[in-house]
Amino acid sequence: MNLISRAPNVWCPGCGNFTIQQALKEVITQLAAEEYPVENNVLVAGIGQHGKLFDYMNLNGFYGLHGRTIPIAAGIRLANPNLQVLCVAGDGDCYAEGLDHLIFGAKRNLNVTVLVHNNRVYALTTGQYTPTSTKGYRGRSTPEGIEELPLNPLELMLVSGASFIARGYTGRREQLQGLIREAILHRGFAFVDILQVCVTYNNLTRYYNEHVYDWTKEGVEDYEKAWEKAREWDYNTDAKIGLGVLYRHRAPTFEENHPVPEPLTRDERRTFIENLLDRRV
Amino acid sequence: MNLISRAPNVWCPGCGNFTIQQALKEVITQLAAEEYPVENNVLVAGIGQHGKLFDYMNLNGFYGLHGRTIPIAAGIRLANPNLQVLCVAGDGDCYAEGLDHLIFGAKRNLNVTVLVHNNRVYALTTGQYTPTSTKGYRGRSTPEGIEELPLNPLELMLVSGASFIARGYTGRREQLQGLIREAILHRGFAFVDILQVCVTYNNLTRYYNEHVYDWTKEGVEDYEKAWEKAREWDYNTDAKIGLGVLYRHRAPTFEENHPVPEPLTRDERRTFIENLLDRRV
Amino acid sequence: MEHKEVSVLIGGRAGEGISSAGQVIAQMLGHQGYRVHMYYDYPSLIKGGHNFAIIRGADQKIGAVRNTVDFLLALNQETVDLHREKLTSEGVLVFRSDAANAEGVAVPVKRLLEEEGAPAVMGNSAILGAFVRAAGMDWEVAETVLRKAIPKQIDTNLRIARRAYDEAEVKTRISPLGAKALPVVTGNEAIGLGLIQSGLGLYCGYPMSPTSNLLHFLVSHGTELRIRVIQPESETAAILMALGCAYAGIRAAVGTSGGGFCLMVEALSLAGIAELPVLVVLGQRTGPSTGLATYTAQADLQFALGAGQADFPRLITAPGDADELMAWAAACLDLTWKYQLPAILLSDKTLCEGMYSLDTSQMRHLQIDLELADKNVSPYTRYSLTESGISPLRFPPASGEIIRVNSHVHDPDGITTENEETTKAMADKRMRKMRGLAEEIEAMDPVHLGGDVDASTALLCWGSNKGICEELGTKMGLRVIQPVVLWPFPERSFARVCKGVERMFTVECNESGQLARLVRQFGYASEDVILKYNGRPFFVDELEALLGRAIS
Amino acid sequence: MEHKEVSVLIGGRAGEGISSAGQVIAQMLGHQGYRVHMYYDYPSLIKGGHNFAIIRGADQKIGAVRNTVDFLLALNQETVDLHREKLTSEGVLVFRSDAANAEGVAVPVKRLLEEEGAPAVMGNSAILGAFVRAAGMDWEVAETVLRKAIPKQIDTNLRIARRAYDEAEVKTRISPLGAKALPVVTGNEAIGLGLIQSGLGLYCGYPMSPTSNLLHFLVSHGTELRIRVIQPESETAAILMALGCAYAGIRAAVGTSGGGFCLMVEALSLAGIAELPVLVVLGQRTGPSTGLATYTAQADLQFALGAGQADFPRLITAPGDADELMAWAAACLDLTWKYQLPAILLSDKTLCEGMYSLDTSQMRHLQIDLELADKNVSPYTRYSLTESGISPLRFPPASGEIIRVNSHVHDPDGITTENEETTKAMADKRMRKMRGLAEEIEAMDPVHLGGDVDASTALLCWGSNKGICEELGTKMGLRVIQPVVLWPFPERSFARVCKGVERMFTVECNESGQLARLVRQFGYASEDVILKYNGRPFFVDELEALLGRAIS
Ligand SMILES: Cc1ncc(C[n+]2csc(CCOP(=O)(O)OP(=O)(O)O)c2C)c(N)n1
Ligand SMILES: Cc1ncc(C[n+]2csc(CCOP(=O)(O)OP(=O)(O)O)c2C)c(N)n1
Ligand code: SF4
Ligand code: SF4
Ligand SMILES: [Mg+2]
Ligand SMILES: [Mg+2]
Repeated sequence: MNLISRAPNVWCPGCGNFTIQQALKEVITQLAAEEYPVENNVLVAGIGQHGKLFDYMNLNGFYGLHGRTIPIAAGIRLANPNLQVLCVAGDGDCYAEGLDHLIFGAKRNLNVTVLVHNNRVYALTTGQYTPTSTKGYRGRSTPEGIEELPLNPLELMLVSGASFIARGYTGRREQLQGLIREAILHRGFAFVDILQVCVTYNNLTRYYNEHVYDWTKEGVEDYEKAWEKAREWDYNTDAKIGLGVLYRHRAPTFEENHPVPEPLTRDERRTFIENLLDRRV
Repeated sequence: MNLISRAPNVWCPGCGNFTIQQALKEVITQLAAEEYPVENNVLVAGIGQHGKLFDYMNLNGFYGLHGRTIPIAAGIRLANPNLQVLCVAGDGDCYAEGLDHLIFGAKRNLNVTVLVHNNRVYALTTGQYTPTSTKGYRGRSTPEGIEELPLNPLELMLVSGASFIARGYTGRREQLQGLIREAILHRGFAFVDILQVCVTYNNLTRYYNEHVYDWTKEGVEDYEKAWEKAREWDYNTDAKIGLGVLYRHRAPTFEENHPVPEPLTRDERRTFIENLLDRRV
Repeated sequence: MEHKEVSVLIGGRAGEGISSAGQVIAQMLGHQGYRVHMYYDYPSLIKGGHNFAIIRGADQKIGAVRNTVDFLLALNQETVDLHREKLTSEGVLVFRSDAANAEGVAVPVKRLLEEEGAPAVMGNSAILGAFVRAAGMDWEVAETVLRKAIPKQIDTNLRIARRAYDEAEVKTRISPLGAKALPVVTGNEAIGLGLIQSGLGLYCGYPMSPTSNLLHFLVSHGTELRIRVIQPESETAAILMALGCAYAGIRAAVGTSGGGFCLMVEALSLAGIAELPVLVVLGQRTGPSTGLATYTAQADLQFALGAGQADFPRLITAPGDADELMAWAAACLDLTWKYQLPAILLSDKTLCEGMYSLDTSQMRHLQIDLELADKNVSPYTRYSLTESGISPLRFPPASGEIIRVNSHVHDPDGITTENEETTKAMADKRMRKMRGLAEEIEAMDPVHLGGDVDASTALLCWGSNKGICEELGTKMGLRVIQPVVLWPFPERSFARVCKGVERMFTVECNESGQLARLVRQFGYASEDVILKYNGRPFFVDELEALLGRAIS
Repeated sequence: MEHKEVSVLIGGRAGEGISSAGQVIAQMLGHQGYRVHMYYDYPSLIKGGHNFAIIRGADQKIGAVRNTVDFLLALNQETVDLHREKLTSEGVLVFRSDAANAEGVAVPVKRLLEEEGAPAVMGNSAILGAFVRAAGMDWEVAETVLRKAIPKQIDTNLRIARRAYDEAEVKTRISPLGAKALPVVTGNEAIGLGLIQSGLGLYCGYPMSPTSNLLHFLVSHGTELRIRVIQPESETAAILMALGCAYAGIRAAVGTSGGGFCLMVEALSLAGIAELPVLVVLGQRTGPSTGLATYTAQADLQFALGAGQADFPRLITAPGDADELMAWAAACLDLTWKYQLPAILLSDKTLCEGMYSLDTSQMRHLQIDLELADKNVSPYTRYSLTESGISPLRFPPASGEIIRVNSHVHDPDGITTENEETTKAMADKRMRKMRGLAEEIEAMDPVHLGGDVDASTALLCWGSNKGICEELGTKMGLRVIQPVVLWPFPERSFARVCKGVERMFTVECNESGQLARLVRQFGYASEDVILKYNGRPFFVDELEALLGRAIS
């Protein structure tokens, strides 16, 4: 099956989202050849430029609300843990409006993959600052530059209990592809912050190209080391920007804690009700 | 003025909230004698047992919504930065429903004091688990014990940019009083996680008494050290529980970034409008 | 004295188990063949304060209590002081003699506990034992009911009850009515039973009065029922989990009150356009905002009618007693699945936390045909434009198919479009579903007709006021009209039951006459509104007096 | 050719500045004395796709465009292909000759830019210059308007426009109408101006079409205006910040669309019981849910009417053009403060992002008496039970006073209570405010009467359909009734303007006739509903045809 849908693609030429789409397509194709049938994937999208991936991919999907991919994903997984759920979220989407859910997804170790198209701007609404915009970013809601420091999503995820944390960059497609693959294969909450270039509102290509380097995979299970690596770059001050897997750890997942039982039959339910009512006479 | 109001107090006998009330009363009395008039205080309360403090204190106050103390506080501070705003929040209130706001309060370094009555249970709604309940906690919504690990609010606040972080305990009133005082005097987001004993649903008095010890004030401006200290106890596994100031740091506040200007007069506003419209003919 | 009806008030401090004791009394009356209602009044606090329950039994179905009682069971002095005047002249006062001073049946609870070496929590067993004797009921009633109602250490409890029973004297005689004994349940339980009956797979709830106990009820039986019950980080998360779950094919419901419902309305509109089934149990309480957390109101009807941006089909029901709650909770869940839309079941604190006799034999089993279409239709189109507006439902994974749901305007495949024709076509499709639902509803007897069915003066009511209106309608010769389905408004059924009505009084627990506003939209002017909005339900005598005055 | 009206369509890809170019054209027509409306049509994307604006000028106030145009300005081939058929037989096509093939006024944009060494973004100046010449307008019009409209590098832009002007030929002549030139603003700007006029201190907005530009407008002048403009983490935070701000004495407003409004309703109910003023600008768009982000609808009226749990006083207005938006935004802010309640100003994408001539001289200055009571009243009681229901307003800090606001039922001091009498008394107090507000509203001319005011057939409309109904009412001899205030529903004013109406057509952009439902509640049956719900506003010719058919 062609993984790219018939929907006309309206991302700006040069947008980093194309890279993410391409990488995702490759991974799903690979995995389909291995053991994960394409129809087992469900893409849960937020609202924003990132969310358009929903239309562009030939995958099952739930195009939900701005900021709310995680609880929708949780519901899908509770219903059917055989479904491979990919949350496609934006930085405005899941670091602002929906941050609460993101943290609880991590805390519960929900077994889903979260790909954050972190372009550090509300792109679809024409360029306002987001929680990861650099201090001083001038957008349409902050013409004189935002005064706040950005959040560091990796740190946040680390302390929230995410069991797989990585950072990718749309300027490094192959690596990104590998990270997405690992994220999907990880059992537990797999979070990938993707530095996604928005050529229109926040083109950081040069900056990223000059600053990125690759993390080694050594000691990715070491929380303290992960913390140090996460803090190298605070999304604001000039520093080396590590790419790769930051942290990985195996822990019981939400779904393992809430397994899907064989449902009662209609008759069994009726018996339950009768018994309960008997105790009330 | 009597700081304790005429409202009948209906906390359970022995509830840790009494200690918090007492400590707060002392601090406000002290500060009133120094330079902070009582009428400059505004208490912003969430919904829960903690929120009842609103009724019990003779202070200006805004009894808001479950989980929403922080944005209300932000609005008050934007209107009048001479008001000393105290957020009285619960753990269900601001670590679940309102976690997003808490993180953004810290990120913005909003100059308010946040006292979290962290009894690690939804008390007013009769004892369900909260984000800081220990794994295995059996409440009315988790009769077989909750399977999730708790969040560590100190870590969360640290990575979110809170500029003052402390932990108190209702079993240590004097120290708590000192912490509240420091928090109020701090310029910036001052967060105090208060281990508040709920005698009815989650009486951890013995556990706390056996595990607490005092942090020294040395190096409280050191982020890395703070992080280590914050991680000593994860709100779940047996460990020493440090009390005191974890971290302090001076940074520009939200209000400093958004100072209250002298408003335009009616005539100046009219002139502005005329000029703008002139450019549209 | 032969009792065709009997009322018992039990009061004490919060934390003293008034609600459980009330339930035991309700079951005792049920056991004796009474039809029962319990009203439970408590402030929003955990210990101290004053709680009381009024349990009323009658020889006919009832849904309200009186302001006068035949028995007053006082666990403390405050109860005696606050409620003594409610006691009828022949009434019996049973009280803890170590906590109150009064005349009547004195129960030395402390001593009895000490004699049995029992803990303080068992004190109520003594009061209950004394009550049974004072009410002239057989010991068998106490033993049977206590055995069923008390899960732990039943033997000690029974010994204490027996001691108190033996020491007390018979004051009157509540003899068995001869009618079949019916089980007694809270409204929350009735809703839960309906959901269970209808195959619920997931329930998500963030605690909030008055539906927290629905969460507790379902989770306490969750393992046995093989239902997952989740308490997420917020109401927003709760309903979105339910929608995700529905997308993947499992029936889900959520429960909350007005404040939490506010946080769900964005998802409601999502359910509307994405055509996802979900049932929201909305337990009303006194507002606005936090209001009175533990008191009642019927003031969220207008909110429910309009909640969520834009027009989309929805089902709103307001059952009026336990039978209806159970039947309609089940039916609503079925209907949300059949029509792929959100439903709101309006309840309130009176219903949720009150107790009612449940008569499953009398209960209407609403038949809903769930055969939607060939489930294995292939190639599959999630939003195919059918004549009924209902598209066949399939769930992922479906080999070779792509199943997309979308909050944007979408084409039949679920892909986003901004095309104007498709925008209109999809809106029309959703409206066709609404019309189909409206038709099906009309056939489900959606407007209850009761009281004196031929009277030309009618009481129009909804939800928890059903019982009281029915009772007074019968007594005062008034027709009673209670729409159980409020949206789509069952116009034909409503018109049918209104035939011959010359004057209509609306009885509601809100300050603006929300149902009156709704029916006015359909051409029924009801200017005579009898409203109560102080957090308490109508009491029988009170409403009778109000009606008497209004009608004359 | 003498033009009493003229229509211009300009189209191209997103990111090519169609909206700004449209604004320039609108200002040019305004400059010539036309009354102007611009409709701006764009999909939800940043670059590519197809955007177009239709600018219509007429000798009378208008609020809608036609489906035919006199000028077609095409920045690319797609525009020519999509819109050529809209061009009247005498119409003029102006096009980028390096991007499209067509007959008409060819503008070699690339060459002109190269000749001036100017960047691509200045291409529109060439088209505009050519248009001015083709329309037979003086160069002065281009120069004056461009100087005002283009903030940067005006000289290069003017040189490019001039070159194109010089190379183009005159095709027709849009001569000055002789009427006073009026400024042209978007609806968002008109709202912003009203807020500014009324002393706004804080605006909070989370970006969302169609009100994002209100946020951008206010912040772009924030420093100069000494208004704080904040983009918080969510809509929930936005409105709560506004409420905190109001508590401390500063006027605040928020803006959003339906999806964001969903996240504000809990706070709306809070504002209701806590009696805090706040103005919510609700810009409607096509729903349900995410719907069509950049297209219009009028489908949130029922939502606004019921939003938030329980009954509480609220003000809902729906201005219908820029004059009304500005006047009523100012009045609403005043009224929220006077009556201490939340207000919702309903706008929609058509109004928010469309452009209108603004006539401040004609604008009604709504006089609102803000002297509430002695502001220094002491001892101070936040919720004192006054006859009007309005309690004096003081703000912290107030020496010796305690100022408490509370989301629970509270006593006059703002302390929580569960007392039944107080619960009722406070509800009654709030209802008295509502009645006072309703009275004041009746005196504010809240229902616009227009068209043929004596006709017995009426068009009932609201919001953005005002202009088109007014135009067609005048033309077709129909009375036009447009309630600007929708809640409290101005019953007396409505009855007055309805006198003599025998048949009433309701014109709305939603699928259920939401205004028709509302007026039915007040006894006005309007079964003739003309509805459009494909995301686009009515076009003049389209509605004229629909009305013609419906009436005959
Ligand atoms: C509740 C709600 N608020 C606001 C919006 C409007 N909105 C749509 S997209 C968007 C910004 C998205 O930014 P981000 O998540 O960073 O995605 P990007 O476009 O950058 O990929 C917003 C605010 C919405 N759809 N829903
Ligand atoms: C939106 C909303 N959801 C739920 C509630 C119900 N509620 C009231 S208090 C409370 C629990 C409070 O727990 P916590 O914040 O820990 O406070 P505590 O009672 O433990 O002090 C809840 C869920 C509410 N008032 N509003
Ligand atoms: S605006 Fe930015 S994020 Fe959106 S499509 Fe264009 S480049 Fe990509
Ligand atoms: S329930 Fe717990 S938190 Fe609430 S008053 Fe009692 S002891 Fe305190
Ligand atoms: Mg973004
Ligand atoms: Mg708590």
